[in-house]
Amino acid sequence: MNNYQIGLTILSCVSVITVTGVYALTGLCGMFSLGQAAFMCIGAYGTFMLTRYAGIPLIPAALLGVLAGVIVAWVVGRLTLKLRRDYFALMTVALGQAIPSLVVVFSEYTNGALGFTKIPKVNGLIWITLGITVLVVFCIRNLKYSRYGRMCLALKTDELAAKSFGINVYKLKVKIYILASAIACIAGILFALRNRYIDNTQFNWALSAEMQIFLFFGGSNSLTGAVVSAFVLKMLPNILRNVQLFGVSMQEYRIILYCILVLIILNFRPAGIMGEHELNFRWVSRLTAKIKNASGRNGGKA
Amino acid sequence: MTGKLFIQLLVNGISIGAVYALIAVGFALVFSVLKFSNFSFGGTISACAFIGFFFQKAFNQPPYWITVLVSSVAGVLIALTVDLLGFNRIRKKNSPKIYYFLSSVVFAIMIEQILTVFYGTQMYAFPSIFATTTLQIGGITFSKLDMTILAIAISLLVILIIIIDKTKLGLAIRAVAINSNTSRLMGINSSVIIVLTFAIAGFLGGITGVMLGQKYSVYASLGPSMMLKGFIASVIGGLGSLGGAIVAAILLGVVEIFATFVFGAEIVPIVLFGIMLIFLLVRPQGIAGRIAEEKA
Amino acid sequence: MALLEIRGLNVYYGNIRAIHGIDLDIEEGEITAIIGSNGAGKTTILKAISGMVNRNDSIKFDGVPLSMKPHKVIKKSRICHVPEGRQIFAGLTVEENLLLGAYNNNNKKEIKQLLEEQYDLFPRLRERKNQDAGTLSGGEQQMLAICRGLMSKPRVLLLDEPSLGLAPIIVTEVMKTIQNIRDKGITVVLVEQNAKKSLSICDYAYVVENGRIKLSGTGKEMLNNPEVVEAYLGAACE
Amino acid sequence: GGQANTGGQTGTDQPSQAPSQSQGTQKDLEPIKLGNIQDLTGSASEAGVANAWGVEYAVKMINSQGGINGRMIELYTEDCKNDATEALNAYRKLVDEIGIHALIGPPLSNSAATWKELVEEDQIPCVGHFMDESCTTDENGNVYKYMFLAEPGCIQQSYSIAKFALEKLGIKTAGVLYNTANAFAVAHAKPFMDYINAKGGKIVVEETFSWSDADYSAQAAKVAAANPDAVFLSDYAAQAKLCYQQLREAGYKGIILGANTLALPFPTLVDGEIYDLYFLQNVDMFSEGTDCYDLLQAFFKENPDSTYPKVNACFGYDAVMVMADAMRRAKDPTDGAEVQALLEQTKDVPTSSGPITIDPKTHRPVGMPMYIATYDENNNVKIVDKIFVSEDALK
Amino acid sequence: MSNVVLKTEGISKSFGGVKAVQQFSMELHEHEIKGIIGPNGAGKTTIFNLLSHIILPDEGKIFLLGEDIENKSQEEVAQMGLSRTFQSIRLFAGLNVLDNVKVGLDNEGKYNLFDAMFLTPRRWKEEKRIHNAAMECLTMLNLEKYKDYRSNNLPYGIQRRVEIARAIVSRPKILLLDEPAAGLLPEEVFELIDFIRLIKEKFELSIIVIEHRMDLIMNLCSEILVQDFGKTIACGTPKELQCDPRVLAAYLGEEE
Ligand SMILES: Nc1ncnc2c1ncn2[C@@H]1O[C@H](COP(=O)(O)OP(=O)(O)OP(=O)(O)O)[C@@H](O)[C@H]1O
Ligand SMILES: Nc1ncnc2c1ncn2[C@@H]1O[C@H](COP(=O)(O)OP(=O)(O)OP(=O)(O)O)[C@@H](O)[C@H]1O
Ligand SMILES: [Mg+2]
Ligand SMILES: [Mg+2]
Repeated sequence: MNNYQIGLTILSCVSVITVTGVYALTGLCGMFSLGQAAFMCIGAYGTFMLTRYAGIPLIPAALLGVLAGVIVAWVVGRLTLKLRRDYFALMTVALGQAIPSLVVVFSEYTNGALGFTKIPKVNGLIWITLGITVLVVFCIRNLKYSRYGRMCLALKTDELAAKSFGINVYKLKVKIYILASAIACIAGILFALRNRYIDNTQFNWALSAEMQIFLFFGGSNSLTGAVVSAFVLKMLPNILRNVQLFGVSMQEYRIILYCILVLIILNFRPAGIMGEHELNFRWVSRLTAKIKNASGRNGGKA
Repeated sequence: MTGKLFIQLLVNGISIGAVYALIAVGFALVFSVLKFSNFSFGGTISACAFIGFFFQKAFNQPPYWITVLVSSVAGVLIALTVDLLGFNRIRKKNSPKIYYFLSSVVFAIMIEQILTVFYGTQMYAFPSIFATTTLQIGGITFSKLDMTILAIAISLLVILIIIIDKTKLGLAIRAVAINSNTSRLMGINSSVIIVLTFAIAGFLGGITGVMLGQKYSVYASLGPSMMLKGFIASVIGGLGSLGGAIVAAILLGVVEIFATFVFGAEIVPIVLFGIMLIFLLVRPQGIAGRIAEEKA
Repeated sequence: MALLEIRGLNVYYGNIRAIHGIDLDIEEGEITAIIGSNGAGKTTILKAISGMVNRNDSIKFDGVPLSMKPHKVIKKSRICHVPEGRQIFAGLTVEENLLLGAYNNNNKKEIKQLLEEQYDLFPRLRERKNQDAGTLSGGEQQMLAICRGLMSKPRVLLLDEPSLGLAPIIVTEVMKTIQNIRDKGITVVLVEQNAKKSLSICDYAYVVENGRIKLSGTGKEMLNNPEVVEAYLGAACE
Repeated sequence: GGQANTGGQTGTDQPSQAPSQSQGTQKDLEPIKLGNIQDLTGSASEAGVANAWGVEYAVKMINSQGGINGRMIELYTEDCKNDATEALNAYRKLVDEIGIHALIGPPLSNSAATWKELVEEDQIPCVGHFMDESCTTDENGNVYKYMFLAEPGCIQQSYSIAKFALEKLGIKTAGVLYNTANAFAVAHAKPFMDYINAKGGKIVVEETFSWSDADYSAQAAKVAAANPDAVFLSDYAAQAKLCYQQLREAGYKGIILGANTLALPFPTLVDGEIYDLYFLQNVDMFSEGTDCYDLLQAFFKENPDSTYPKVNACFGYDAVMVMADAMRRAKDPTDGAEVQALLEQTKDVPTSSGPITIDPKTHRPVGMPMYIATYDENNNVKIVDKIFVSEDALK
Repeated sequence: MSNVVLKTEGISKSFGGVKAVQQFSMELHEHEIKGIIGPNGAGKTTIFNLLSHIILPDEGKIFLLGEDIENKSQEEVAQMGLSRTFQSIRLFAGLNVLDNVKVGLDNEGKYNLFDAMFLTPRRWKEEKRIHNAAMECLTMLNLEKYKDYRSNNLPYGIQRRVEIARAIVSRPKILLLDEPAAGLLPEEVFELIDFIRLIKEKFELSIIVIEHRMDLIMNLCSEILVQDFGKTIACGTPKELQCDPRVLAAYLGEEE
């Protein structure tokens, strides 16, 4: 793999990481957030302002960056998660606007619109990213199959019933929101390390919306679906970069194509590509059996 | 701040609030019937601005009202297309509300992208409707265009409220908004009413598009950039309430203008965030909404 | 020939079959009762008639196949369905609710007259005509739902559990009203859990179980049927 | 060959620029791979497409004249969509997949800023029109070794209009209205204020907005209330249009100054009359006989849809000229380090904007003039002055 | 006399103008099964909602195991050992039967988010315990063959029983059953009666049950409260109430 492909892979992994967090929030708990990009922003700016101005080494700075995101998520979560779900979604939209505009307010340090650079170069970033991606996906998968996962799915379907089993719905929601936001912070840091340049416009609501689209494309009830679609859909535009179709370059139309793809999924398979399936051995074996079956039937007819 | 300046800012705030109101009402209308926030509305507005502009250009400046009419018919068509391609099947399948929302976000991105790809390389502006753009009354400057927009917005909103409150169609829309299934038992063709609601919103979008295109210039992100404000206003107003949305939109415009004046523009998103937070904590049902409590 | 002729009605909810090839006859000018336990499919039968669920083409009204679109059923065939759980429009006033009942009627004079008729039927509604219907008590809401149905000048009135949530005294009143409605020549299909009450006022009754007709007969016959007594009339005071 | 066909496609329907004679006469010499990253789509495509045309035109011309010391240039154009991440993807693709030897950059600083540190690691000399000084020197004044600017930087440009306003228009007080979220706007507004304050004028009001704002009437009211002699508008045309209009609507009657984004088609966007407006121009595009005039005629011929001259066509052309000059002087034009060293010694390279000389300490041109223009009653551009000012003027 | 586990003192609740519950007082003893009957809208479900603190009373006090629950949240009341089912089935549609039952135990699971994500030994141990307890409960209630089914695909009667299983798996002290026999066929009702008796013995429960099916109420309950228009109009043993004229008039209906 050359640097270009490595770079794209890192980018796709960053999207997988964020979407995994969004899966915990939306897929498991049913909370729709359009402000996760703001946490990427906090993570990235927090960390690299510390490395640049306070001279803190990268790893402690990254931890502090994530901590900053956690604090913001805690405050916002505590205030908004008692509200109805659509209001929570709205507040995340507003948060998604407010945080990037803070970057401009503190232009003196963040370099505002001119973009923030001097981000340290990390060797072997691809391995670190892959490692973190695997770790995050692993963790969220475990979360899904733990008591937390069950409680989240319970509160997603019926908050009132969940409460009657002693589940503190509000606290649980705050916890998951913080978790998802911390994951977004990590993704933001990796994103900055990859680009070595960040500016406020990169973290707007379109990015948050993209995460949700990835999630629902893959299937909001399937972590596998979310991970696969986040990776593939992020990669796709760059694969389509120079593809030609009927003599017309696809480069300009790639996002349009990609919207059409998502619309087709929404119309004809609203549960997402994967529905509720997760990739596990049982599923794989069932699938192979099905294929065998189908081919067997066809053979019989022929 | 002098008194004159204060009034001037108030006038400015109300003018921009009127624009937000047009958008917020489009939102609130669809929300009240379908219970989701239709983000594709922003795209519809941009597209209508472009259509109005090209119509104006192609037919060598026909009377202004014809342009507005054409653009609003286009708005209706776009809204219906979006409904057909984006929401119709979701409705038939009874999928969760979140899919409508998602579908509308995808449309928002797609329409903006289509406009950017095909028309993003140039800038377009409507020819002005007034020879002189401003008017002085008692030391206060009124922009003629703003006043026109305000007048159009108010009259449209009044017409809309009359339709909703006083006509049979309005009664049907309200009934479908409350319960579309029971409405069918009353002999109301709920699907037609839903499509009609989209059409009305599209109509508003068409008019808003031309107005915005006239005020600002015509560009792909015109609608989407204004849409978030309309969205905020419709929520603060109480999701689905038209009157509330209008009040909230005007308030939002005024607050925004004063906040910009006092604190500077960068702080405004943060101020708005704070205001919304406090507002929702104090009055979670919005200005005019009611809380639907869950019954065990 | 019966006014409504149902032959081999099937209804599916997704893959679940709720109604298994039912045959029913509803005679003009009679009260036909349908009783059965929870989930037996009573509501589904009414919904199938009014077009609220997808069904096979198995219903004839006055000898012609009945439309499957609810707004056409009410407009063309004047079959009005008063749904389970009242489902009045909370947020609209009492009068607006009633006006919605006459949605397909464009004759203003007639609407006015119909309104008066309803207010005469339940004077309590007249007192509250400008009140938000959502704030009415359960009994009042039920009255409103019935009146809203009558506003469409129906030939057939489908009533789904009209006594649900009503105090016994009001139940008696509602039952009397239903008889009055029948006496005006309107055909009534009455779905009730309160088997005893409905059997005692109906002309003919069907017992539905698991989506199939289990028994049928006149009201009197059913009341004396030991099977019915055991399963649906309960072991009350012996 | 074949690779050039896929790599060189830009997605717009311009013909492929694959060199026609690369195999024939100079069989032993590999072509020089020149990357070109421009905003072909996205909100800055207006400038980007013209820029890309200029680059392609220049490359075509050089190749038809026998290339660089006999070596053809193969052009690989990528789109950065006015998006930093896309810019970086495009950069990585050109460097890692195509293996370009040099890069022509876009006129937008945000995109170029993403690779200003990377070009040094990859040894890819980059010439472009990223006016923001932070693309060529860091905040301590150290140059980014491989980044070269081919037009006056923001500081010099803003100084020029400030100087013009103070000396020729005789203003005493000034205000600014700019987009804090736009690098271009910030990089113009700050030096303008510095110059005015340093040279005896006074900045009495500073108002800002950002992308998410669609209306500036509050800011306009504040500026009008302060009523300075002149107001400097700093942002792209769409926003500047609204600033201008709302300032006038707010009752401001003084002079309005602007960057080169206020050039055509600005007047066609504005509702109402335009008066007392002065703005920057890099070249005099309207006088026959200049190099840029001829270049723009070629542009019109190839782009019959264009209704007004786009200075960006000249920019693209100039950048290639500067790059080609250094390559011609190099023993191996594909050696990034050598070309970089020679770019630092660029002196009086003829371009459509006049001769360019690059200061090795800043990697920005020195001694280039800026033009001040205004609109007459018919909204035709009229060049009113030519200003020479150095970016060190305040030091 | 055994201990009082649940006691209310004059609780009332109105919704707007509707006085759903008025001055409701009652005592529930250990191992007792108490019945509440009354016409629709009499406020029975509202009483359950008040007891489980889904809604708060306008006045009056509720004592759970001797403790005033005025300042407790719904979750805390549940954690104190009060469990309930709902009138309309509220199983978690996204989960299978086993997971639905596990949710009943999950809140007390003794491992944290970190353990959950990193699969620590503690998580394995606790999950195993939860799994065993849930399976034990399902087996006891003869439901183990349904454990992998999606809850919304099951027959109605089974769903009812799963709901009860979920409610008792955490070994509550008190169980509130809201119309558990609704929608069951007459034979199923008799199965349910045995089932409730069984769980009462096995889990040492005190139970309050709301029901319209007289056979169930009369067979199970030691004492019955009759509600009408929010008020308790009668109270007594099944025998006493069967011929009480007030009850006949308001609820059971006059015999013709
Ligand atoms: N929307 C639906 N989706 C799936 N199944 C349904 C739906 N509505 C009803 N059913 C099922 O169809 C069957 C018949 O339901 P229906 O509502 O007709 O019964 P009913 O006799 O009216 O009962 P009740 O006395 O409770 O009103 C039941 O098993 C029910 O679970
Ligand atoms: N959250 C609420 N908001 C408004 N009114 C309510 C609410 N909950 C209950 N009510 C009203 O309180 C009264 C009592 O309701 P409740 O559900 O307790 O009746 P019930 O005795 O359980 O009847 P059923 O036998 O039908 O279940 C009803 O009139 C009902 O409409
Ligand atoms: Mg029913
Ligand atoms: Mg109840």
